[in-house]
Amino acid sequence: MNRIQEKMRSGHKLLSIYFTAGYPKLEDTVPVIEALDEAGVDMIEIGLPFSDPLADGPTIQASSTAALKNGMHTELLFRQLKGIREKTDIPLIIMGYFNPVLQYGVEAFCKKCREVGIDGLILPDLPLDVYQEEYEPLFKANGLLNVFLITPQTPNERIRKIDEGSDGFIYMVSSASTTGARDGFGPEQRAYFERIHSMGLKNPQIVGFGISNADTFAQATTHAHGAIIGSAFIKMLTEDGKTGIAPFIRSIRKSP
Amino acid sequence: MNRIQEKMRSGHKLLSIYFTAGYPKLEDTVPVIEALDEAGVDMIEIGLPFSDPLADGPTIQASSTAALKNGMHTELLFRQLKGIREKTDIPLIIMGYFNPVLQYGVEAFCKKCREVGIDGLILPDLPLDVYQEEYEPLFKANGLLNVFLITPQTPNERIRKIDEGSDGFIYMVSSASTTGARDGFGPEQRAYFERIHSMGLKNPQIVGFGISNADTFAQATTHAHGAIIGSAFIKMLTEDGKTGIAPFIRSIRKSP
Amino acid sequence: GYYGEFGGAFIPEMLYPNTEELRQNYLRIMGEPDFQEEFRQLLRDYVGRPTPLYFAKRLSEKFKARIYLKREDLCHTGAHKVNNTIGQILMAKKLGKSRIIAETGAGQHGVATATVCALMGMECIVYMGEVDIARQAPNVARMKMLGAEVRPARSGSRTLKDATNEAIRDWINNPVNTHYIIGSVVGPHPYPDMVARFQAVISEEIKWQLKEKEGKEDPDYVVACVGGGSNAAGTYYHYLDNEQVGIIAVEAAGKGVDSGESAATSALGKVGIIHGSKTLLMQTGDGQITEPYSISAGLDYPGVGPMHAHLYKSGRADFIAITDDEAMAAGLMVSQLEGIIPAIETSHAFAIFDHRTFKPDDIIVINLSGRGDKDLQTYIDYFKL
Amino acid sequence: GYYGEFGGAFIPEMLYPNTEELRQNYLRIMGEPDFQEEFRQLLRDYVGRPTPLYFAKRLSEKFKARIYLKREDLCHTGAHKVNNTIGQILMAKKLGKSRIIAETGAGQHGVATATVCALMGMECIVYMGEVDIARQAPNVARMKMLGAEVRPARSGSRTLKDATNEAIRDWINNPVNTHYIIGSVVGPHPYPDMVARFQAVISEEIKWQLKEKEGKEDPDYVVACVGGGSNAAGTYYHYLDNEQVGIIAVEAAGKGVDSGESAATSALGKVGIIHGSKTLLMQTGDGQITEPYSISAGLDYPGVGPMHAHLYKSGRADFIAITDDEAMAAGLMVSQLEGIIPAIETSHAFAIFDHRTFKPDDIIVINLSGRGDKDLQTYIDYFKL
Repeated sequence: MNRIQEKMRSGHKLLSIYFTAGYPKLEDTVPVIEALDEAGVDMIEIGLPFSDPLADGPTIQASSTAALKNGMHTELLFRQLKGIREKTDIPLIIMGYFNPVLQYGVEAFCKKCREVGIDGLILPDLPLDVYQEEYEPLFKANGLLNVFLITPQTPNERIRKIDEGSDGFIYMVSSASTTGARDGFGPEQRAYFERIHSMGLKNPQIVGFGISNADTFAQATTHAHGAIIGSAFIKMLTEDGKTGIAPFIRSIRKSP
Repeated sequence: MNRIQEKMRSGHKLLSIYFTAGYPKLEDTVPVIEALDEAGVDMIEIGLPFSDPLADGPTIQASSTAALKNGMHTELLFRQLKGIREKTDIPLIIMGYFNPVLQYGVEAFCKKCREVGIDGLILPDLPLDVYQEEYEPLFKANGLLNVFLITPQTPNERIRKIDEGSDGFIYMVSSASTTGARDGFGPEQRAYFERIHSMGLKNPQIVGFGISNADTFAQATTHAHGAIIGSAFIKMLTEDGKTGIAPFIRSIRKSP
Repeated sequence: GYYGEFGGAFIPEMLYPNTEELRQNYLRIMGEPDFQEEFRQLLRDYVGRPTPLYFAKRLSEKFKARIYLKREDLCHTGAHKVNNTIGQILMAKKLGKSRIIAETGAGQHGVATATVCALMGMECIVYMGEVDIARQAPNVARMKMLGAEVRPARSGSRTLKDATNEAIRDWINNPVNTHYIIGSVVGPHPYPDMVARFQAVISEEIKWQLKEKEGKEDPDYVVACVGGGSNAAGTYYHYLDNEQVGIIAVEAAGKGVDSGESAATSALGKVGIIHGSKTLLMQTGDGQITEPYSISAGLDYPGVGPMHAHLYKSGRADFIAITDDEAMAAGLMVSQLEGIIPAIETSHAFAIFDHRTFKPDDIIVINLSGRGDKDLQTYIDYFKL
Repeated sequence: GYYGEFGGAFIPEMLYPNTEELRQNYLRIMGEPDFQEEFRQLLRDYVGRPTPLYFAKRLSEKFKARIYLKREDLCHTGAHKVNNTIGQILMAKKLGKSRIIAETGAGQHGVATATVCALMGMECIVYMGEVDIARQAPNVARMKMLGAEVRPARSGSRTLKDATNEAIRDWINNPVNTHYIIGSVVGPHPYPDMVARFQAVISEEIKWQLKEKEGKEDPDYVVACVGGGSNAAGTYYHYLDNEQVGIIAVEAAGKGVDSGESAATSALGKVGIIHGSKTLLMQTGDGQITEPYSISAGLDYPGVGPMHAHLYKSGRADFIAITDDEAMAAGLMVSQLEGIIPAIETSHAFAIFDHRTFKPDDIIVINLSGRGDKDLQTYIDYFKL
């Protein structure tokens, strides 16, 4: 059983953190993972920086640009992650855009993921049908879960299809937006959260986009199994550096 | 008999000078006439300045602009010329464009000309047919000769017609050009001079455009009855002022 | 050569052979089948004629009338000007000329002339006032790209009328091999008539296009701006004798007809002679030609074509003077209602609706004589875009 | 949604509903008679179609072939771009959208979009790289005159690809009321196919126009410049399956294909994903998209439409890379031989004659995709006019 699937069985609401590899400093990738692990998060999305991150808002864009400028690239990320499994058992997901994976070679990329101990991938611009037609066996052979997104506009029929095709969790985008765009959830979002909950999907749902503090974390996870914080974490990292990680995580975890 | 017609009977080659009224100074009109008379020229064209002198080259254009800036206008010119016949008997011609005459009123203009003692008009942009249809009686009633131009391109037939319609002299433009444009005469001009001479016109011909010194004066008048100097005179006036008038005229008169 | 009391050929004798050659031949040449064929073919394949007659839905809704736009802005080089230069370059070829001169103010006619000279491989000299050269740099560059020589006119006010004077001087100096392509229905006969005939294609097309769209050839009004008046002449041409069709002529009032900074020739002009033609003319009491003002470089000519002087004097046309501010506001309005940025000249024609009222079923054809690309800087500065 | 191995819709799930709605409806809507009628009517009366097919006599003499120019430069707003924006604004209306977004590089597509939004009274937001806003000020002003809001893209290289990213982000944030008008045959399916179909009117007209002039519908070659590839797609469209017609695609080599400053995507690109489409793409070995270079702002896109990627890979089209210098010289040549100043994009297509030889009776149709008015400053600076 994959580390992600195992984690999903846990009774509590999962906190997952996204950060950009090689940010703020090129060598920060592993130290950030270690600090997050120590701070007690449940899962980590390691952002593979891309020049044209079109699903991301300004905060994550800026961190990607900085990471690339720092010298981050795919091969280097794998080098940095080598040996990570000697340090932590936390589920690790690489999140990025499809083009760098394609250039690395999808097969080579999957193999490297397995080698360093990556558990899953989130590639927002690799659509379900292409994945299923071309890449699913490769992912499976390397023990990688592929995570798909749904949004408030995703038709129920398609949600079922995505649920069908997923076997880790569903990344539930909180609202029609790029990352980091909203502040708090309104009645529309809550209705959406309830609607998805009532669908009784086989995969757990982890909510992402727009979660920045204990309050929004609690709202997002009322029905869902967990939530992902990205932009708010990057913002904190930019301002406070790695020493801010533990206090930030504590502030999310505390009851609202 | 008009003073111009009388002058044309003279045996020697006539020297006529064009200058712009109100140039270089507003009050120079009469002093220039007097100086020219004293220096022994045969005929004077007084330029009535116009804002858009499209048949003139840069020298006369500039003098017109300056004269207008000095404050010259039609009524003022007539005021300046009042009493000129108490001072000189030299044939006086007003040369200008038709629009200021039209605005003054052609009849009023002709009457004023008679009052101050003007003998003729040269209005290059008043065409023969319009003159004959509309204005000839007015001119005649006021004792004014109207002078027409011919050029090397004027067809013989039209020259005959112009000769027919003229009763002072024909203004023979030396070459296809605006005033002041050429320097010296070539074989083409000489052929043209001979051609006109051989036509045996009833009106004498006075050559204008391109005459600047004793040499060109002599060439121009080989066959013709006289010649007009305009730009070269204005140029001298600009450089040397009124004191240059007598020496300039002497330099033209001396045998080449 | 006369329209009522206006027109004629008040030219120095030096120009007689040139204009006479043209006068004696232009109607014959224009009537020759091969001339017409080449002219029509170039208008079609090169200029892009017929230009559309476009029903302006949103303008029509706003002003409660049936408003059509004749899209001369879609002509090659951006305005109606090229209809005339195509005609004249073919005329020049027929007359055996090898060298072309032209005057230009804002540069549109200069560009249209340089264009047809390039097309025919003819030498091209364009006279342009020194002041205009400085403020119309893009059009100067276009002419140079097209291989024309741009000669600065340094006399007088160093604008359009002086450029015209210089072109006439050039023609005096080059009477045999040179044809002078005048850009509007001005100058000595036969220019006003010849240019009007070349531009008449505009109303010729309006007639059959309107027939297709409305079932009848005649609108209730034809509207055009008037500087020298060539786009207006073309728009009115085939309707001149049809009194059922109202003619509206729009002039530039600049900062106001009585402000001293205006180009409303019909209101301010008196009968006079400019560039060889007797017409209405802005001038001092002493007959010196004055420099007009308009925010539009194409309307600040101190005269007006003799046809238009006659239309004004006879009452056949309704003349409306539009200020800079009214024209600019109308230009912005048309841009945002119809997605068409008009030349500022043309914008004047769209400002008539505050001055005249129309009936809901009135059909109004406005000649959209040129596009606003050349005027962008003026629009930018004015609206602080 | 594929051309060989290229195309598809590699989009984040957030865009799925938007593109799916379009995908499911675009062919049906385009097939509806009232859509076709309104589209055709606007192309005729508003855009000025058919654009002429002009036999370029002097160019033909110079290069010893029968060269025709398809005059898209005469379209309203100055290029072929408006064919597509007219089609898409009607599509947006049919889909019930009230808000339009677009990306633009040099500003031509932004102007064409702002134009049709004004025409239809729709809200319009155009994303444009901050760098491009600074260097394409006149087009920014045109968009504002037309009532559009121009939003600067401040991320990445702050040019076209970043403006596209921002437009996509806007669409993600406004999935219900907004239609995204993409300006070329790029982006996720169905955009490349839809835009190609709207531009196909170009070759549709070439066929009957050539039939009129040469007695046959098919030239020996069709030639177009390729940035994203929309004018090329329209020029080739009805000839794609006819192997008798040679297809020549002209790319921008910038300072030389191997200079490091180039936009010759076919030569330099590898298979990749850009803006939702799998295509040839200029990128680092690591898959980061690189910023291309060309003197022409309309050709410096790091990708190429999937149709063109396939034409290249399959060998159906002959790809030629033309440097800045070659293009500029060709632009000057066309200006002075034919009196037409081409857009610098288009000038690239006229530089093929040094690279390929043709037979005297070869019929070559070059798409004159846009006029050079927008490029005057570049021409001025380059030639020191």
